[in-house]
Amino acid sequence: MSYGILIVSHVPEIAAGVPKLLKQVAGDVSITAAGGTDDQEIGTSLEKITQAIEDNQADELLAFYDLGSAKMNLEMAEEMSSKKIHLYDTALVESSYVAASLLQAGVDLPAIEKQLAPLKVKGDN
Amino acid sequence: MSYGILIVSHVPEIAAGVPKLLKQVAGDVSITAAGGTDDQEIGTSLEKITQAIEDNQADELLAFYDLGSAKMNLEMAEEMSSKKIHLYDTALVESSYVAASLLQAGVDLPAIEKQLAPLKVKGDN
Amino acid sequence: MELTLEKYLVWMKEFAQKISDQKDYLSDLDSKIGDGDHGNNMARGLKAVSESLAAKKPTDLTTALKITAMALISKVGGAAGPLYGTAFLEMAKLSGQTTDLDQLLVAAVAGLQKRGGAQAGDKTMVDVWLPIVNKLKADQLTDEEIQEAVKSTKPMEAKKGRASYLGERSVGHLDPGAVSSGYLFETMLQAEVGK
Amino acid sequence: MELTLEKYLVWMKEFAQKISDQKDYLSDLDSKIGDGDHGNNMARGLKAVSESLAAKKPTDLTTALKITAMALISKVGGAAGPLYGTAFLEMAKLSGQTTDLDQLLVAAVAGLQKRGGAQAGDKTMVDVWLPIVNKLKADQLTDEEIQEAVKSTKPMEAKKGRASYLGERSVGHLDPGAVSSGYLFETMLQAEVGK
Ligand SMILES: Nc1ncnc2c1ncn2[C@@H]1O[C@H](COP(=O)(O)OP(=O)(O)O)[C@@H](O)[C@H]1O
Ligand SMILES: Nc1ncnc2c1ncn2[C@@H]1O[C@H](COP(=O)(O)OP(=O)(O)O)[C@@H](O)[C@H]1O
Ligand SMILES: [Mg+2]
Ligand SMILES: [Mg+2]
Ligand SMILES: [Mg+2]
Ligand SMILES: [Mg+2]
Repeated sequence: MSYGILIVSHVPEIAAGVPKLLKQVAGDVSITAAGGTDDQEIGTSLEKITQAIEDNQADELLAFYDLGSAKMNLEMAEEMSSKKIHLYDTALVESSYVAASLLQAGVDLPAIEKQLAPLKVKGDN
Repeated sequence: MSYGILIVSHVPEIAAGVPKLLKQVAGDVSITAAGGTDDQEIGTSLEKITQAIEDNQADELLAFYDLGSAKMNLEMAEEMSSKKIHLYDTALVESSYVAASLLQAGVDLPAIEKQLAPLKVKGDN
Repeated sequence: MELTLEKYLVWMKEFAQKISDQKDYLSDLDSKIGDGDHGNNMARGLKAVSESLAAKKPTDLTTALKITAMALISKVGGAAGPLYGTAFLEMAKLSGQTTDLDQLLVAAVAGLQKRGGAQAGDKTMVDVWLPIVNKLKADQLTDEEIQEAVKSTKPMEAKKGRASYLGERSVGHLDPGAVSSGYLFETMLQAEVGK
Repeated sequence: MELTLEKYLVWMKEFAQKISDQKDYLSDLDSKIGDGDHGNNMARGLKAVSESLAAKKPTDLTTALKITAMALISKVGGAAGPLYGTAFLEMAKLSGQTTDLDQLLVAAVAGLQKRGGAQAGDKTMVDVWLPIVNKLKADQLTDEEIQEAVKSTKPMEAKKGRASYLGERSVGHLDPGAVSSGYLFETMLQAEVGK
């Protein structure tokens, strides 16, 4: 079972930038991202998210998002995908960085989730 | 007293993208950002941070960063600047978004800080 | 009260027109307590719905509902996309078994709440959908009831969506998604969908 | 033990050389428990130090220390920049009053700890600086003591910096900033700075 990371942001630049931060510490982890609408405006795109899920080389993904509407689209994409997706309501940049570091170090999912738990900052709105 | 927002990231793209997300909900708030090293590599630059502080039209700044070394450079820049800088150990994207929304709505600093408090995710390492 | 394909297409045409007419107003509302794009989002979405329906010429209600859902999901770009999209998708799914408008809308609102997690009083479109579906079931839906439901969101404090970050500062403004949902049901009455 | 400008320049030259020689090794160490750039960061920083000292030809120690600090702060790009930079800046500040090496290094390590908040045992460069400054004060500093201090970081669990995200996985690796700090003090002995 291989784990990858999925980043979903409202902004194309954020989606492009976060993987760069993560890749530094997790060269062997597959990291894909979706940002902005189909027209590169601020928002999210189900199509882009679906594509980022498919493009990811792992079969089980840890997914991180910025704001609530990204989460809704992520959940729709999840329902349509055969890959298992673990969705976290944690700080986008900080928690995806922690997850990437730990995946690279070969830490297992329960231990990673334990370190992610205190980074929860949303999900109620 | 006017308040602005300062974003410091290790990645140029993140520093470019976060203000776009914030500008959507805070058109009247001055938001500036510094990302990457002087050579546009992953890291932070005291010079870029200092420039972003100066470029900000406000005289008091709420500052957000991604990882610890950005914080150290932010603190150096703060010591060298005449502007008052409030530095938060909160989730970069999510908390700067909340701060921007509230500044735009005219909420005062103590009330903003109350809403930022639960978004603290770092500062101990 | 059966929803026929013919009436449904009239409904969507009128809804798209209304959204297009009110685009700037919806975005203005959204700029007060959100990011100011709800009108643009909805207009983009409904344009896609109209174009997709015109291009694909569905011959049954289920297909028409599914086309609507897909266009909204893929083109709106904001929270309203997955929300309206899920509502229409749930109607599409159920429409194989029944075309009763009440039942379809009950399924729609359940999907909406599942997707967004909003309850009554959270200052979202759910505050229009829930009372309207109830009035419709009681055969008491009027334009006044719709206006009433839309206005009820004004004094509420937002608990979901971008407006929730404003806390008590969200009080005193209409919820933009509630307003666009009001248009959906107004045009439903105009199109005499359930008659 | 007075630090003279002349000896200081020799020291920095040897330190820059050592960092340049060990660049890949330092980055390799950093790739185990960090982002793999410590060697590149330090090499870039020390290159800037050498160039800046060569270009500005400082005629007093304070200026030389300040030039070093500024080059490190602006060119390293990682956590080591503000950390080493602050250390040299504190030395520069104090050097107007005293050029005693012990006292300068005591000020440096205080600055380092203020900047980064690390305590002894947190698996950072502080775990080299603290014991070495103590040994130096006791006039007992040797290459073996330096090696000892560097190696002491191996069994530690990181509490500061990127390595701290790895928790117990950081155990069993040398801290890259401790290793580069070891080079700083080795070359200090080689340059017979305090003699
Ligand atoms: N979790 C939710 N549940 C129900 N409705 C929601 C939720 N989040 C947002 N909404 C609705 O969506 C509307 C905003 O839509 P839109 O502006 O298109 O999305 P965004 O906020 O992503 O820009 C709100 O006015 C509200 O009615
Ligand atoms: N808070 C801190 N206090 C003291 N030293 C630290 C701290 N954070 C990091 N370091 C030191 O910095 C070194 C890493 O430097 P470098 O790789 O240049 O920075 P970065 O981690 O930003 O890439 C670590 O090995 C450690 O010795
Ligand atoms: Mg909006
Ligand atoms: Mg939006
Ligand atoms: Mg590093
Ligand atoms: Mg680095």
